[in-house]
Amino acid sequence: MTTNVSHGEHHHSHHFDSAEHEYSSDKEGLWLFMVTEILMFGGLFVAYAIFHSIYPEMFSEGASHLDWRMGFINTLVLITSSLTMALGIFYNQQNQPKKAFWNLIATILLGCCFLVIKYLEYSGKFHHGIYPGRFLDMAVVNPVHQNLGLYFGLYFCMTGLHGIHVVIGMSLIGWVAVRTYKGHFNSHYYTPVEGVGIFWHIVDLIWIFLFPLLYLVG
Amino acid sequence: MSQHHVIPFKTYMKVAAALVALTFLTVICHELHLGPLAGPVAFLIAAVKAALVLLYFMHLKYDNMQNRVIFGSGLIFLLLLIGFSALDIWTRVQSMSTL
Amino acid sequence: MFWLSPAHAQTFMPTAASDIAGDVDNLYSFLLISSFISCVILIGGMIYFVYKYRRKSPNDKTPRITHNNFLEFLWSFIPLVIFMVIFAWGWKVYHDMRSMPENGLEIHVTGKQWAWEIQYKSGVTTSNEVVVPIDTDVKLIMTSRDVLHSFYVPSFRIKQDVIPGRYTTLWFNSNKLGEFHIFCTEYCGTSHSGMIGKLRVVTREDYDKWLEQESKFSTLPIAERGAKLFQNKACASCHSVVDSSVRVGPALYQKFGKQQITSAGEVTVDEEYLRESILNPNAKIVKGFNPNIMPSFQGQLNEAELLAIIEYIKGLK
Amino acid sequence: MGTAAHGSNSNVNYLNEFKGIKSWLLSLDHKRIGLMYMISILTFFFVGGIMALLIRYELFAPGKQLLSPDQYNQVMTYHGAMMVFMVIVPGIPAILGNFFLPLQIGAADVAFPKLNLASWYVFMFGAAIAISTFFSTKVDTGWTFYTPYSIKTGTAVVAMVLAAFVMGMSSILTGLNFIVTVHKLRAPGMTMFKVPLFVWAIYSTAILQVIATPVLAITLLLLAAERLFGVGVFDPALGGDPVLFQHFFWFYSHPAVYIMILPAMGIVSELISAFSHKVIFGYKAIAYSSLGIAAVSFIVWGHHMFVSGQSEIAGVLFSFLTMLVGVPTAIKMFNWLATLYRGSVTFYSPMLYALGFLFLFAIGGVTGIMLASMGVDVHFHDTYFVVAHFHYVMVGGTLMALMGGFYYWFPKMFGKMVDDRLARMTFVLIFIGFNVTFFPQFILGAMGMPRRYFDYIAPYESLNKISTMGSWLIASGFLLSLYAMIKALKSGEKAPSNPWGAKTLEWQTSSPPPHFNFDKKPTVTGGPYDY
Repeated sequence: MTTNVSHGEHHHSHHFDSAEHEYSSDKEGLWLFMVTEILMFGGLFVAYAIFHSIYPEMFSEGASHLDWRMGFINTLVLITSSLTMALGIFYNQQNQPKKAFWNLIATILLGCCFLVIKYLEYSGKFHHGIYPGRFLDMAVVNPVHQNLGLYFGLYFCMTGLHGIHVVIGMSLIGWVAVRTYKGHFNSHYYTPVEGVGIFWHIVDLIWIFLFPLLYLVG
Repeated sequence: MSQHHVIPFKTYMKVAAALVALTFLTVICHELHLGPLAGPVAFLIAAVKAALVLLYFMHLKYDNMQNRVIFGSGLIFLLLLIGFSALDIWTRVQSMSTL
Repeated sequence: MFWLSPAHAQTFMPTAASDIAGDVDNLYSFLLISSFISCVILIGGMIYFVYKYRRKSPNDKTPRITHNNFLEFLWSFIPLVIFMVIFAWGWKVYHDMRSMPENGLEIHVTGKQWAWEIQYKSGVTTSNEVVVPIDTDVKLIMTSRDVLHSFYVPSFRIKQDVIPGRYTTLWFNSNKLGEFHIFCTEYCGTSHSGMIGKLRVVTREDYDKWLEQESKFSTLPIAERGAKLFQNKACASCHSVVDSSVRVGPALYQKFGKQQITSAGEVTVDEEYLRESILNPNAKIVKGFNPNIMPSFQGQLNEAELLAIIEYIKGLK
Repeated sequence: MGTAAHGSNSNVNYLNEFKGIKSWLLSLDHKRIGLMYMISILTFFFVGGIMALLIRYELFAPGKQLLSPDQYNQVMTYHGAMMVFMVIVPGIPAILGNFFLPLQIGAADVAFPKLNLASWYVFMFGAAIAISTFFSTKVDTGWTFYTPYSIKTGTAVVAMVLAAFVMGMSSILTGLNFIVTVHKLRAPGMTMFKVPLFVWAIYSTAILQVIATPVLAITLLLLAAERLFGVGVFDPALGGDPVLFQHFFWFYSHPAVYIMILPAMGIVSELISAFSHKVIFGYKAIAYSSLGIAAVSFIVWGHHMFVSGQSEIAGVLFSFLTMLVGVPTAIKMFNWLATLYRGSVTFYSPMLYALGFLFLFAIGGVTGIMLASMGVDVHFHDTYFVVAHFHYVMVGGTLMALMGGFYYWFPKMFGKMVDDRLARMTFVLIFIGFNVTFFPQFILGAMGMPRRYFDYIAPYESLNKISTMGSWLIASGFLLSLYAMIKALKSGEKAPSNPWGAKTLEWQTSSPPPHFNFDKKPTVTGGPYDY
């Protein structure tokens, strides 16, 4: 977010009093941004909740088309990635950039793993004629409820938007990993890592809700 | 900046273990087929997991009040959105064609 | 002619033709008067103050009045009380509008781009025209075929959106004979402003007579039946049949048998082309017109009806 | 970077310290970014204004004048969408907020200068997408994008919706930046209850921007997905609910109304106090009522939906809450009046605009109460009464305040005085033109003329003619304003640092201010209105 030097005390921007002042401001900005993320996904969750309460049977039919084991594995993958992300910050706080770097790399790899599983799931669905909304192949799927497409409309929107966030998160982690490797961070200055970490945890947090709601509740 | 609270390594591990355990618990609950309770139970477990991530991984437990209020307000407004939309949808009088 | 003629002075609110319209007008008058008083206090007070306390010399000293709890309480509390009265009164009127009569005359209304289709229980259908007996509870059960519309009768002060996939209802009891406008007030595309219907309030006898007349429809000659369908499906709101003027769509007057340049080359306007244009309007668009304007009538007309309409167009000479 | 060392008599300021187009496009200075917003937003305002004139011209008489029905619908859509998303929502916060928020709290810049510049680029990117649709299939949905029409129409809705999404992002980033700035960057001694009321207003607005806009974002994304992938959430054919779209849409768009009006109220508080040379009456009440309005504005959105098929219970609740939002608004009105009481009132052009605001906002306010009353709203909903009401609030309120703000702060922004006689003439033209244009529309609405109508029946003709002629007066007023400002820039008198004798902090630095705003970080001891 700001220019910095590799070693020692981080120089804060001219309009802040101190590095601590800048850090707390950055942190507040980040949390405000997280609120917007929560509210944006929140809109989808509201739509989900409303239609779930209107068409409970249709939703349970939809969930039965999903393989909960895939979602389960992905949940574990993301939780682990959250841990490695947290450790990435932890080791930066401890002035151990090497360890921090490898933890960040592990986070990216876990993110890739998540996406691969997601890709397998998506292609499996497409293979069985399951597309969102009105593109759902009625002849192939032969659903009990005629509006099953709505469930998969929500499914693809929610997981799709989440997937986009995973990709954005991974590139951001890549950016801080490079900077960690170059030794830009230390126990006095690690704001970007912390910020990216908060973003990544939000991505994890959303998945924590998506998994039971889409795969299990039915 | 050195006065920032650093959460010990052990805590991170404990939280991660709890998260994994709770994930298993969700699946077990699913297999038990709790019927109408399934939804609320799954949501409750997810909420506990989310709280763990927020408090420890995202350091909200050691953050200042301002940031906690900011995050909380997001949830409050979300509740308003769902509350009023759902109120409308559940209190509509459904009319039918008589033809 | 630019200025309000005396005749317009009484049209500030359209003729009130139901009891509820009277209730709305009472509330409206109350609101108008109280608004006028508030504006006089606010704007008058402002003008008085700025005049009285205009700067007299550059050395004017102004007093340091930062707040006055009593005054501030007063001007929060008094508006609150007034607002609550307005709220309760508005609710009452609204509640009356939304409490459907038990044994009303039920009429079905379907909104579509860009006409109102009216169906009576006896099977009589009309377009853009609702005929109802006076002093009778009438309940409209409404839906839409395509997008949102809104059924609005200014003289009854009632309005309700019509929504595809759902029924909404509206009721009124007219106490005046006459003809009133029906507007569409939810934006619905090209001819939104042309989606105007009329609501005729007639005596009980005239109503029965009208209903009987309308139900003789099936025994009419085929071209006349076509004319009626042409009217009912609101084709005339886009296609002229009396001259060759262009409306939303091309005129049909004296078109049959002629050559026509279309998006798919030159064609003869024959039965085949007319049929295709009704069922699949985008297939061959007449030069100078845009696709996706006319809705398809696939599934809305049976073969006999199609034939009748084509027969009618043939006869436009 | 040594500007801070320059004395206040120095001729070096933020305008002339760096030269060249690059020094503007890459500037992190909140003042320059504010001016960049000003140029772009005024350009959009000009285009949107031409659309407005076209609409009024078309409605001069029944039948077709100039535009076909489709063209009319497109012009109406672009007028609405541009004026809302590209002019009034960003208007005051992004131009005057950007410029004066840091100055008024004694900060050297906003909290995140790079983010501030990025917001401008994001905004321009969104605007570019919006304008690009004008050269493909022009959107004809109205600015509200109601489903299912917006799903079915064969126009560039997806691009337009994405444009609004992108501009929404810009709005979020600006809001976020301002919140942190107000929390963290106030000068020493500047407590929350010593900041000027304009800051309180921008702060409340920023909260709305951050919290409401994401919901618009997801709504628009869902609409785009609806068109691209047919997801069905708002599509009745799949069991979706078009009324739910309206809930989502108004969850943003009602608070958005306050995003537009709150900053205007902030400006008016400044102007009334400055030109009455008197301490503002009820500072805390005005400050809290800004926050109060912001909070309650989130739970009143259903008053746009009394006839939409929303349930009666929900409608009643929304009507009740809407009445509550009237109270803090009334408080503000009375506080401004009380500030005038025993003041020493001068009538420079900014004050005229502020008084014009009070006049028009009073009418906009009482008609708002009429519309909040359900029984009457059923008749008025979607008629010209609503059109007149929101123009009284948006144009009569926000634009009047924006113009007042421009004339008030022009000397500070550019270091030149505007010819005040000319400026007062612009007020007279705009104020009269405005009333001539929009007051007849209240009557038209009461008579039942629906909005978004390309054509109308004969009884509505004479009032529509008056309204159209008023629109020409407004246009000439704005053009004269443009002339007055250009003339001031070219040959205006040099402005002193405090031409109006106001007490807020921005007048304590030179006009125009130096690059880092203050030569020496100010320490605040008194209040903002100690006359």
